[in-house]
Amino acid sequence: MAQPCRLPAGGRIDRAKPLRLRFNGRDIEAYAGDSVAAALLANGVRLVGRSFKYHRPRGILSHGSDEPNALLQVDRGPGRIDPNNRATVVEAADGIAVSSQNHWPSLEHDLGAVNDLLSPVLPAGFYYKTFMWPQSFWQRVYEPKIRAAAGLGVAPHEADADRYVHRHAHCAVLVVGGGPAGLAAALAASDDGARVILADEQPEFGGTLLHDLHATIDGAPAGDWRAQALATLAARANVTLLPRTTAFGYYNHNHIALVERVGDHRARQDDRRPRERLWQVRARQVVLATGAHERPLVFADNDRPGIMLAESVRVFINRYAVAPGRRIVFATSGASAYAAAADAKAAGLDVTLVDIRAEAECGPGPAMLRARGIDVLPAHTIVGSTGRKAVTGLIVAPVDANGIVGPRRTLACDGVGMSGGWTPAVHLFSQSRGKLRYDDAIDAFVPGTPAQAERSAGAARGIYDLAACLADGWAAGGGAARDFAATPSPTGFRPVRALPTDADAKRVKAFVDFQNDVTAKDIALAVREGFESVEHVKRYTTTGMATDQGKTSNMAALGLVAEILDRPVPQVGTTTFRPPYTPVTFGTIVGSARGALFDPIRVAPLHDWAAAHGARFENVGLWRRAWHFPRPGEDMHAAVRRECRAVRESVGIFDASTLGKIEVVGRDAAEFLHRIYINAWLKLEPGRCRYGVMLKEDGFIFDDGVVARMAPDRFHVTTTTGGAARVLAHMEDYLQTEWPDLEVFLTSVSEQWAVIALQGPRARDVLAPLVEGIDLAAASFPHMAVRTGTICGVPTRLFRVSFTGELGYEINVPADYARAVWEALWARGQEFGITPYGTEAMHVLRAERGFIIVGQETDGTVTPDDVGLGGMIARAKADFVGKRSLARPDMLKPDRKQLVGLLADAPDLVLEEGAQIVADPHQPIPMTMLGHVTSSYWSDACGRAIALALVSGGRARMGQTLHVTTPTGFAPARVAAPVFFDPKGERVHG
Amino acid sequence: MAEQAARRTPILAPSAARPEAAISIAPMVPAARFALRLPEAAAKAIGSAAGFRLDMAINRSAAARDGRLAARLGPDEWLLHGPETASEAIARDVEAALAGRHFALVDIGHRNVAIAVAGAHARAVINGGCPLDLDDDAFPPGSATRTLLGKAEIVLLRPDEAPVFRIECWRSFAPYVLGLLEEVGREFAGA
Amino acid sequence: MRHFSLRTLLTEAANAHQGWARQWRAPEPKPAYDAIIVGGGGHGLATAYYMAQEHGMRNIAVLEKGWIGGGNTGRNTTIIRSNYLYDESAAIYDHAVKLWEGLSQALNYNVMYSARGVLMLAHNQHDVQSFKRHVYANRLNGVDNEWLTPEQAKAFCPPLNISPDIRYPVLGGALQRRGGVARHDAVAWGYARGADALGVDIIQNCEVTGIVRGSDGAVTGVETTKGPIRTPRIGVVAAGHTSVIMAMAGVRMPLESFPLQALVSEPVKPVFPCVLMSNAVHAYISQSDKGELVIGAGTDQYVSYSQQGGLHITTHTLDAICELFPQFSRLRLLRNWGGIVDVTPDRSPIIGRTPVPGLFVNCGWGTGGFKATPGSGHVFAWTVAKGEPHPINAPFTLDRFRTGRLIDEAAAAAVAH
Amino acid sequence: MLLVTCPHCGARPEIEFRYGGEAHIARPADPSALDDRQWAEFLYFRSNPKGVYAERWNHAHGCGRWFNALRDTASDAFLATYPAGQQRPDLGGGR
Repeated sequence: MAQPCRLPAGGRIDRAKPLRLRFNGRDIEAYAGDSVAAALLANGVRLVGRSFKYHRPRGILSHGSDEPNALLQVDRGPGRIDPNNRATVVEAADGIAVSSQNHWPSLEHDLGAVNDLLSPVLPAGFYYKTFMWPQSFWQRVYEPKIRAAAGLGVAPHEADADRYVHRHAHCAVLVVGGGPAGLAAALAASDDGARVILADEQPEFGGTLLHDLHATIDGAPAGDWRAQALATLAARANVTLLPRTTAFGYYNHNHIALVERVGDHRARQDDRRPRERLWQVRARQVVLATGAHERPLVFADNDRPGIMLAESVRVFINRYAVAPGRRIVFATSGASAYAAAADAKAAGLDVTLVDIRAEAECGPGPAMLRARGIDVLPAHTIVGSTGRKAVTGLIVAPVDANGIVGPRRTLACDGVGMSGGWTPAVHLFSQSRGKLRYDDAIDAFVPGTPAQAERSAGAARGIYDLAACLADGWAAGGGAARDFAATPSPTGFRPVRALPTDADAKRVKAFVDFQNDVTAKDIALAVREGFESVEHVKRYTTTGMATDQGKTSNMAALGLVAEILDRPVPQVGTTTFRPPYTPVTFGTIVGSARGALFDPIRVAPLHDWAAAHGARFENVGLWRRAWHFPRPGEDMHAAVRRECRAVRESVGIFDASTLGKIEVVGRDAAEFLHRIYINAWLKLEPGRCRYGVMLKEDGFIFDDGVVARMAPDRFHVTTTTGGAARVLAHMEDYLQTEWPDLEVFLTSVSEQWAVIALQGPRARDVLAPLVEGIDLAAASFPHMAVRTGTICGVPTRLFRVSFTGELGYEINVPADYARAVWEALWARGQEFGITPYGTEAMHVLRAERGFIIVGQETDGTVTPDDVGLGGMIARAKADFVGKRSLARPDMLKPDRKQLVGLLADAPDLVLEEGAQIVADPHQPIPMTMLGHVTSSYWSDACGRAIALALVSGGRARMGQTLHVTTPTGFAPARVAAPVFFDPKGERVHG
Repeated sequence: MAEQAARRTPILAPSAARPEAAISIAPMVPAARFALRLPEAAAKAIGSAAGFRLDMAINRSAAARDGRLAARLGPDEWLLHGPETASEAIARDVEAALAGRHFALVDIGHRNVAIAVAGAHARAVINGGCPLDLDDDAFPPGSATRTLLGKAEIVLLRPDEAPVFRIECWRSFAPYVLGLLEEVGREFAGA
Repeated sequence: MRHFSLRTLLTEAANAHQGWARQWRAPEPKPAYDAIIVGGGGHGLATAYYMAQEHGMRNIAVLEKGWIGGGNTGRNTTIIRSNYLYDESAAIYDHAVKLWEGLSQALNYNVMYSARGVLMLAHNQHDVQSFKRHVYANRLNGVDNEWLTPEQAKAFCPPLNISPDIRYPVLGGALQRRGGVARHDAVAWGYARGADALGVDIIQNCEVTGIVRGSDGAVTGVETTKGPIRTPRIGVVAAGHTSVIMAMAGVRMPLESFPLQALVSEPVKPVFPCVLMSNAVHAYISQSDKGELVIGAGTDQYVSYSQQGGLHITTHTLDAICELFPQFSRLRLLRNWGGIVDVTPDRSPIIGRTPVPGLFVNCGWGTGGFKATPGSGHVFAWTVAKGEPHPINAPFTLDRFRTGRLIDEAAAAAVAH
Repeated sequence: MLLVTCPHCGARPEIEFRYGGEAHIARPADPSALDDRQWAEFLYFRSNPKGVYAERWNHAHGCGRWFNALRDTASDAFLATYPAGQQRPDLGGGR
């Protein structure tokens, strides 16, 4: 029979919408509105998983996000399989397949269960005490076994097929939790039109009102009140209702992160819809109405499938119309389980209730139940359970006021609902850095002084009565004080630790942390060994470290430690709660930042042309730059040789657009640059360019580039590609905070101007026909000059500069015109064999001339003198950024690493960039290293390989033979001047 | 060859915004744009220059004649905006109006790219990457500010009452900005 | 001290584990000690252990304001490696790795040192050059490190995506096979148990509130929340809070304290065999023995002692992780926490004397202190015991910021961890 | 993520800002007059307190202006923000 444990009536499920899922290959019928846990229980499935360490059979403990046991793999199709889903949270959807985890060969027959038998030698922290011999075995033998046994589910192997998005939002009041307190808070807060967001992790708002069938509020059934409240909120334009949305992180300054589950509950994924949405809410005020978690009881074998929390039994019956058993024993130390027992009886189940408290402590509960024909056993303890893969009985015994345990009896049952009282869900409050306060009366930590604009309300701060919850929520939402009339809730419980037992407590397994298999005796062992701080106990035993993050176990562990040490609970401390409140997929956090949207891919205006002409690209920061342009059949080496040859012999064309550019404008522009760069700027004539080097205040090279003076009060500064943003920031910082008196404004024009480098002996020939308003003759437009005019009819800032050592121009044009200008140059250059070249050829060409690249020859520890640019420093300048640091003792040492050329004895050996250099390759390790190769290429122009290197005292080593590491050993190389081609630099004047 | 001005190749192909759609994300046609820098006190003293109002509050914009607009992005910084064809005139007029003062007028017409985001879900889509409060109370018509969209810096404007937001970003970030908006907007497209 | 072994474990199993003693005592502070270590983290406890074990100083105490190992020792991503560029760094970190290799046996406490290899990915030409520079420097310093092609990297770390079509393709990697991870809490506990057995007083919940100096300026003791304690020597090993402690002695430090975040996923079956670092995209990942993916995030940009950072830092890191491993996108973030790291201008530690006689400091490990724990404790013990630096920590002076003789690994390689 | 109040733009999310370390460490007018120790103090040594800290922020992705803030580094709460160049406000009650 389908759904044998489905109750014939009731519940919030939609019986008109049947659906079907699969569990471990078996069909499970369910209804819309079911959780997977409810669907499994409806079909009589009790055993749903194996525990982490002992592989004990486990069932469903709870009905919500605090579930530690029922973790399942969920399969929604290719790319949509993931492990460790709580069955109590996953909504049943047509066609999904769920399966149990952490067992082999099967859930029913798990060989890992041998660990349960071995448990006497596997107490808390056993691994710290053994597996140390022989030394190599830890990593080779023991650790792999432990790793294989640990872990829960299996990580996906395919890329995630789903989409995720982010949303930033702001509101006056964010209410977390849509139970009675949260609804009341949202109503009050939104009354005057203020923006309110109400979020609840459940598919439906209402919290306990969804399963409290008998309560009334203001004279009406609670369910009606709930519906009315929701209708009111939904009708208000200023209210955003977010069901299926968990607030998981409470960060600084009321920044709250929430995850909205948008897609998973739908049977079929709509490709447009994301699976999950991360909300980042900045709220003026936060109301935490997050409710409370029920505590399990700690007794021997309290983990058998079928033993669950009392309120969860009630939820399964009332909300899902599922009978978690036909004969249910409720075991409790408090009042709330009486309501659950009454509802179970009303659903037609056979019910017994066992209360640890004496009859006199129990209030009206026993009489109420007995009136319904329910057997109530007060003053009884639980000493164990029977069954294996499902509970078959609860072993109880009378216990007197002194804790003396009487004779045992076994209450046959197929379901147990236990309740050890309640723990307010203070996780978010704790994350907000609010100080927790221990409330003796309810044996729990409750919110104390808030650290941010926050109020907790209702059960989240230990207010368990319905009317009080509503009033508290209303007040937290800013409402004027008012009373709510509601059915009194059964509240109050006796705090219990491990239940009194007649068994040897040292030998039984009474679980505290179900998922991590931490028992009361593990806690005791940790304390015995000196782990007295609760954080130590947590780390030593792993209690509270499971995927439920201790929601059901923290208070029990804390209580046990306090009991053993005979200290008040607050002296033992509470654990700090960290985000997230419940586990959140990486995908949600990442949102859209995947693939092309992971990091912006910046492309220059000529990218598409380069791509169309066969360029291979390299990443340089966020930029994608043309690396080289191989022709069919060419490898990179051949392509680069050809590109270099073209520049040296005729003309090459290069996209230099990614260079940073800053327009420096104002009366004091020259003075400003004078202070920023190491060299002199005051006397640079308009129309002239100069190469500049700038330092950080620590004296190390920060950036370099050519600067052109366009007008007395206007400079066009260029920076390295990678330095564009940080140089501007550096300049702005000094301008605003150190020299605010200077009349200078800075504007980034990096992307305003595309830069086409036209380099080679025929560059002028290609350029001339396209330019108007500029006399290109060498005499009137010399090297290191700048002119403005037009090219192809559009404005240009034409630089005569060269990073190749050839006659060259850098043609700046407004970016959108670059493609047209480039194509015109390309067409014009055909007769000269114009050749596009990429960054690799650019590197070779400049290295032949010994020009440095900041970031390649320098690394943040290099001074101008180190790279031979000490002569650039304007001696007359009293100060510039970094000058003082150059006078520090270490900067003046003769053994500093200096830039030199390096020529391998084998002329065709291209040394490896990064290779280290030694004087004596036969010295013992550790060797004295003299420096490293910074740049190394095959140079066609030189007919051999060339390299630049930083070598200790290098300039005094000219002609010496040093030894450079290679993948197989060392290669001898001679120290040479760091200029290999056209040493006098004459070709640029062509 | 030189007599004919080269064609313009924008990085995004412009398209028409459809404010009536649930969501419309449309790259805009090229425009004239200048970064104007001027000391705060000077702006207060002169009030406006070449028809551009300059003394509005920071992070506010003001429309001027002939489709021009000035947005104040900081105490001494404005984004001046106008039709592409007005570029030279704007430069000339502003230079003339501010002659003798300490100021910087820099052409950024090709640096920036604009994308219009319109429709009922425009705010939701922009808030898919932008952390600012775009509610009418917090970001009323006439607002303009530099901020972030995902991993890109943008200038976000809402020039007037129309529910149309304009996002300006640097040229090379435009494909990313458009891509992010379209990705977030997929949920609402055709809705 | 009772010897830990399988045999004692079995013996105790028969005894329902009732016979285990405290792993360290909980003494009240004595009025005076020969030396005091301020800070009961891994480095401080290791310092005390080696002072007692190698330098015979038994009348010493470790003062911890909270619980031992509760600072950065218990908050890091447990990565261990020594493939640093500069001779000074390679020496100290490799000194540590050599101690790690026999630490479980030396302490008779399984710290689960697992040399599963640390693979650092190169994503651009600059990375390639930089990593080769490291590989060669390490080789000449006797530190293992090897260059892997993308295919070799994939073979070593099968989940790796080496497609050339991703945003930042993998161009290769540097692998230190001796690198790995260890169980961070166990390091603190193992040193504490070892030090305690040698007579060291480990005093928890004892916050130092003042440093007392005599008329000659030298230290004479400390004020604590458990009363004053006299001592002629103080070793400050209070990562994150160094500036605060040193200010008590009137010493200003070249330090800034930042929140550093880390996170773990829910546990899954073994899926990630090594430690993988990608500086270019800022991702650091390994898998714990429990099955959690352990992921290091970056520091927040501002000084803070709050042990809490912003979500955007986590986001940035997970962006990178999911870009490298898109199959992990459906895994769930289980815990996200922060520590406080004190960072020097050159990202290298300061270990040695201070301007105050009798006051020694070991700080500034930034984001990479855990890996150095045994080596750091070992050389600092020497420094405090002998009053002068061990040759290995001699370069890590405070004075280097005056002379400019920085040891700037970060500048050399943009490597922070 | 902090909420930082820019003196020009109001409260904005931290990601729009760039942090600039300790405030009120003015660059010496004549660095060459400093000895190596004094220069190192200027370059590298910071108070780094647990408590109220005067620090620099730049509204990099906003108005671009640098300004100073007083923030409690133990709680991360901002106590004041003020334009660069202004004196540290006296909040009373000592530091």
